[in-house]
Amino acid sequence: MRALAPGRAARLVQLALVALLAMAPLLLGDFRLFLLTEILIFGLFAASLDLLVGYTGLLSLGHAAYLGVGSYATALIAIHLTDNVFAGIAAAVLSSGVVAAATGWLAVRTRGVYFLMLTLAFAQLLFTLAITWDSLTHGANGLPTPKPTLGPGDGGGALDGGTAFYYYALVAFLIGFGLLRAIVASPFGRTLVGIRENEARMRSLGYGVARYRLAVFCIAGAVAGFAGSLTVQHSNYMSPSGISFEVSTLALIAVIIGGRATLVGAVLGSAFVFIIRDELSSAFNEHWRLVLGVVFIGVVYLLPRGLSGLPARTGLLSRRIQTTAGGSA
Amino acid sequence: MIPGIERVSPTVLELSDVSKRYGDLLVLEAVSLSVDAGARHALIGPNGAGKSTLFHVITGTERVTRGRIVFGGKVITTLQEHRRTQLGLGRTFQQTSLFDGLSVIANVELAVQQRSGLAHRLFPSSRGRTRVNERARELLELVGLEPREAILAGALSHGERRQLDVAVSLATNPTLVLMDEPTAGMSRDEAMSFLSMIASLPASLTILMVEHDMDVVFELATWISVLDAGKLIADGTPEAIRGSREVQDAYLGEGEHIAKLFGPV
Amino acid sequence: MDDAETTLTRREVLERAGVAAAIMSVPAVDRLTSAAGAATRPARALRIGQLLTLSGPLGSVGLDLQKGFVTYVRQNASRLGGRKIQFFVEDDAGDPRTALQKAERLVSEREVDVVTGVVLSNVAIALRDFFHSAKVPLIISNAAADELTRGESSPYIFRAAYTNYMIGASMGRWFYRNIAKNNVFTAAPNYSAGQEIVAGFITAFERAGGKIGGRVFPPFGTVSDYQPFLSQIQGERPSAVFAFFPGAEAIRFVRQYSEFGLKRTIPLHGAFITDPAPVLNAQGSAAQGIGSSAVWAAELQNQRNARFLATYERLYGKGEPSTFAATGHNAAQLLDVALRSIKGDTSNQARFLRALKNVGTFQTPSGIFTLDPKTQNPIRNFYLRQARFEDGKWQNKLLSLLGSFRDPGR
Amino acid sequence: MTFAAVGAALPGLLNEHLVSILNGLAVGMLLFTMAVGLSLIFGLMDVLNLAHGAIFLLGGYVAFQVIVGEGQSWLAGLAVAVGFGAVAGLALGGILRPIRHRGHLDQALLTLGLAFVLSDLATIFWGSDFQTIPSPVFLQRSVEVLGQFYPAYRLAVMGVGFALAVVVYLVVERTQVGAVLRAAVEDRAMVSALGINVGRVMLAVLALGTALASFGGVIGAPILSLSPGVDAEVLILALIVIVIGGLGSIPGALVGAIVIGQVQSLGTALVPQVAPFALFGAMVIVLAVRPEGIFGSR
Amino acid sequence: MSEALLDVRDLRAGYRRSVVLQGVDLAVREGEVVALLGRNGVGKTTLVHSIMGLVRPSSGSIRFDGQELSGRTPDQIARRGLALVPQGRRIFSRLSVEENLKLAHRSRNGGHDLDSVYELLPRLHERRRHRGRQLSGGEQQMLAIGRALLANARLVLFDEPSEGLAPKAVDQIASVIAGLREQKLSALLVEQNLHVALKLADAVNVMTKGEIVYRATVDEFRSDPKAARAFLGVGQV
Repeated sequence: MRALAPGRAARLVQLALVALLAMAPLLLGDFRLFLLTEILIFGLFAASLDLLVGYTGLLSLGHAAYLGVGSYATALIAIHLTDNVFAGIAAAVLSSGVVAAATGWLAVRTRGVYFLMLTLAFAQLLFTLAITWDSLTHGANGLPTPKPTLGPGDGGGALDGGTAFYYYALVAFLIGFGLLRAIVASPFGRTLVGIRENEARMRSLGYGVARYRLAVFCIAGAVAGFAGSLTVQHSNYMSPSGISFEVSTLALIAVIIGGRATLVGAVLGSAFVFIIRDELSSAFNEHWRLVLGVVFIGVVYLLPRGLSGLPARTGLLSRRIQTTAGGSA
Repeated sequence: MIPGIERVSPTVLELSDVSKRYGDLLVLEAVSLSVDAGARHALIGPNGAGKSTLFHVITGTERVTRGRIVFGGKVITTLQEHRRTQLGLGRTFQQTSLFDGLSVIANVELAVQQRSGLAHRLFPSSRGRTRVNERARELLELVGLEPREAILAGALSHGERRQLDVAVSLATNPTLVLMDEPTAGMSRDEAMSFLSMIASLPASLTILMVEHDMDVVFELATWISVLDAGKLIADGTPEAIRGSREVQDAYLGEGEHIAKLFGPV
Repeated sequence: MDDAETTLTRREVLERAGVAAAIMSVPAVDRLTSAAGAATRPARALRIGQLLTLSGPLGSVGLDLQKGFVTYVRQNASRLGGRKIQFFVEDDAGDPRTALQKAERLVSEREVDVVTGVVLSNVAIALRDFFHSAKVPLIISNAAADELTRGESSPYIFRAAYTNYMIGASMGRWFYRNIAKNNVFTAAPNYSAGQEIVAGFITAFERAGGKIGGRVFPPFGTVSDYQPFLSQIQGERPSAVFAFFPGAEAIRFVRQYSEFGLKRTIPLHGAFITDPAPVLNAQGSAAQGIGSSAVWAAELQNQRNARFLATYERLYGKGEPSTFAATGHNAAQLLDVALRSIKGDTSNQARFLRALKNVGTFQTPSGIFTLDPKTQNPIRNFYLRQARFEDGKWQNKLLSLLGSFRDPGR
Repeated sequence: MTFAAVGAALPGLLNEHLVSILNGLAVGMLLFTMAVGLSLIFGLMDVLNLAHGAIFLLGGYVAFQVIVGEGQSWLAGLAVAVGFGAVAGLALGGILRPIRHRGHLDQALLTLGLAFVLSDLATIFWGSDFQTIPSPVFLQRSVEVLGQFYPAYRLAVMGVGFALAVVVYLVVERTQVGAVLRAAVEDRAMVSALGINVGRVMLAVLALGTALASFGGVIGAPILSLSPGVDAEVLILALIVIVIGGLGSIPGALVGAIVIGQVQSLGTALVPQVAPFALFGAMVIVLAVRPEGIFGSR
Repeated sequence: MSEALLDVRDLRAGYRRSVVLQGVDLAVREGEVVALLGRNGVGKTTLVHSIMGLVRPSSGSIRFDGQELSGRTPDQIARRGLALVPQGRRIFSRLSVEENLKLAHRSRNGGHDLDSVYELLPRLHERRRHRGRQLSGGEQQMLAIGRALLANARLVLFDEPSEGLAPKAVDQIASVIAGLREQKLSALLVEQNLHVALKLADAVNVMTKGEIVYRATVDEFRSDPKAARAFLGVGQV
């Protein structure tokens, strides 16, 4: 029961994509590379949200909370203990996982709009906490953090410069994304889809649904925390705006535009959102939101499967889609 | 119980004195019933007799108000639904309840992996996966859906959905399968082929079904229990039920004398 | 240069017409001059990044800073330090992480020589390490966080405006002498700018001999209604209140201060609470008589101010510039004076930085301006202005000079 | 009820914090105008209208244009804004129609996109500066309440809010139109089998709900000031109100609004440090204890 | 006789994948009560819902008084003169009895009004201020019938009116319908209670597996040995 048994062609496409990503520093200028790094990190975050929204059918409007917890954990570790990247990541994954467990315990018991509101509430609570807890978070001014290092002690193997960090982020992204891929392809991932499709039947098959929901909520939270850690390591700064409603919304929009329950769609969607924001913000001033909103509405209307469903729609690549649909389904 | 008929097989499911009350409404009244291992046990009765409720208290969707339910030697009266499933109590649904967005085989695999303890595994061995896949194929073969394994469940015909529903239920390795009106909404041909599929299931499997179609009931059942207005009014072999006056009254209303009700089929 | 033109032309699409026209005309002039002097191959244009908050509630602040900057440039034949210039404008939307992205774009893609702007303190703090390690000079024209002049100072960061400390301190002595000596309350949102401005005020007020009665710090950004805090203040019966609130919060606080009747009995004055014009207009009669400090006033009688006002009007039409336009103007002038001292040659960056640091004293529309080489932060005049209804509109009218102020540094 | 309980438990509180309590009611009533429409729309159509905040903001801007821009009377501004809100609701109905058959989450997503677009359109027309509608002249004063001054305008908002609550309650609970509405919330198909065009009922409710949001934007403008961001702020508050009160319930919206009003006002007065958390804390607690909200039924 | 009031021809309908009605023909003439019998799940309710417009038929025709109903919305169909007494009553539980009735009211000269319905069903008058959910099952059924009467329809569709009621309540409901029959009400009566159906109807249709397999007058039905077997779905007819 290989969950995704893509044909050899699809595997080649994947390899080509990874190769392309690996060569990116040779092809792109500093700023584009910077942007690509941001997209990969945000894409990982959005993909973790897709685990909830797409695979399990839980629409969260507060996923930035876990990104934020991870970011703050990394920032605080870097400032007070060590700027080693692994320590930062460990702290981020652990703390965001724990916070997700605590909040998820309540959230997974609710459905639909109530779930949406509870996740929003938790995110706003953490946002308020970040602003108010001045002694820890430096309030709205935020925390500048030292540059991360790869080596054991402080200052050893600093990840200085865009290219070095890009490779670091790419590896981290591939690990995180690969993990998510493995999860959705695993029996556990199948279980999640089962819960989304038919919760009652899952129960009658002997599944304790609440446990699985909580588990996926924690995993999604921990991966978001991982992305949060990378975010801070990239920008060397964290402030409450990183937990804001807009961050959660943009991730959700990325997932929907890219296509639910595809993971790759979440990354594509993130790229789309970033490009609209960064290219159009120069052209249209603040009105990139208008453009994004219109595109988003169009996708919800016309492309329920998002941009990654587009090839199937237009008939292109329809053979490939069929094989994956048959294999994954 | 009809005298003269001996029950020899061990009892799989036993309900003692089960009552269910919704507010003022007593839906089940002191129902005692046992289901023997390997039986094809049918539960019949006019509309509103309480068959569905009885079903629900057995599966655990509803709790009994009073009484005791023993399954496989264990008291399951207050057990949660999924725990009962884990003990070997399977069911099919009146409205077929499947995972429409998944392929036929994936539907069965979901059920198989639960039983094989793989469900919460993030990184299962490939052997484990293969086992799950093989078992799922076996089950599809059993219900005759093997050629359709790659189709999305949502694209199946109504009859095929019922077949798949049975395969999914069997995947939980039940000792007893409850079937809620399995042939409802089927055309006659579909019903008949469904019937032969059920007949071909291993004899060790016990089946308890609610069914309205008397053809189906008399074709398949080895034992029949009749429920009326929340009470068990008859319990016996098909032959015994055919002759029961109470059953006739329950169905037609007292005093309706119409030809012979159950002729030889 | 084409690049600059397209950047700015695209901006024009949704820009308020006046600014767009003005910015566009800059490269137009450049084109003329470069065509004429093609033979002599002059040094390439100075690339100036402007990192501003142009959208969201503080969008008008960024816009005003930019207008002021452009006004100075236009007064000087579209040149700074004799160099042609090219603008690259980026909107940070008031978000530090967005700002970091835009800064990266300006530095690595646009390869700017210097960046000016920055509206918000948290944006400035987020940018500090970036500019420090990118080694590109940043001239802050508004963001006032104290720490960038103190513990977190950087040789690459200069300020053309002020620190929070200075804003608060400017009102201390005046308050003691003219409003109240004892039992004065402070009110400001509970975030660092609020705390720093209040701290500056208290330092100066107590140094003058005054006594503080109490402090009220409503949470920042989450309060739309000050009634509970106003009731608390009312209950304590202070002799006067010093307040600082930014933007929308200033509107709400000042209006509610009046609506809940406090204004009848407890005088209210402060820093930046009736600025800029949209805020004052929204406050309306609730702001009547409130005094607040500012680094510039339209009525200042000096030649440079007259030119500033005239050019500004020519570019953007009727309507008084805001104090932000004045600090934007200051930033441009600071850059110009420094560039002139090295004849516009920025090829040696160490020299460029030294020039900025030692730019010294010069006359501006806001009066005499000195860059303190120790802190890279100005020593400058603050003025007292009062909100009044005159000539059919609400205005902040100049009352007096509060004095010259500087930040103590670390 | 909350009111009485607080008063009985802490006799001194009422006097000391009367203004805060009063103010909580005014804030609550403003929220109610917003929340009741949101709740009605959800109850009848299963649509969580995330564009409700944007309509609130646009309603305020429209009235601003009429009153401040064109120099017309307050009443004219209010009327135009309410009309605008109603038209926006009808348009929303048309936009939602093609995806009625999809789940309510897809519809919520669509309204989220609309919210993005609408609030951005607002900044194109009215900029990002604060715009304020001055309160009507005869309300531009303060009234003395137990020795403290209180703005007359807020008293008026409170009064209008209460009146609105009473009117909405009476219309829904006591009239034929209201009966249709309640029936449709319960069993849409059966209502249509009785010969009533349910589609039209739903459109009417959408128009009413968004007209109320727009109305809220107008009467809220003198208190809150209009600027980008106010839409999200108010939307989140209204969502909390209806989640606490129970989705689809009018008394729930009223009680939820009063609770949130008091949390914001009295809560801030009593425990200023905790107040910022109290809002979401209250919601989390209600959902933990009674997941369907105080007046909700599932 | 003249053309039937309701004339269903070769009607096919279903939900998503399952075709529930596989070509149903059925007619109800003016002033006639036609019973539709059949066990659970054969498609009786689907047929009623198709006639009422609650389910969209996939093919076939439903003519009412000469006009095609198929494809129209329930409210349009109701306004043409059909009323439904649905399975499970579907009373609006939060509305009072009187509100339930008023909601359904369409006035017609010489038709029912609130008073006449209260007179016919005095129990409803007693409980007119009670909410729907406070009524007993029998009272709810009366209310459902009252609703249909106030619609002043030309044809009433009764979907299992005796289902889930206590025997006494079944008798009451049956006598109410019997009374209406005296007044020349045209109706399609779906029933599982054979006793009730035979008492109230002029003609009987038996449905199995989405088709009508037996049709006769009540008298014929009583004397036909195949009838009961058809009813119970035992053996092919």
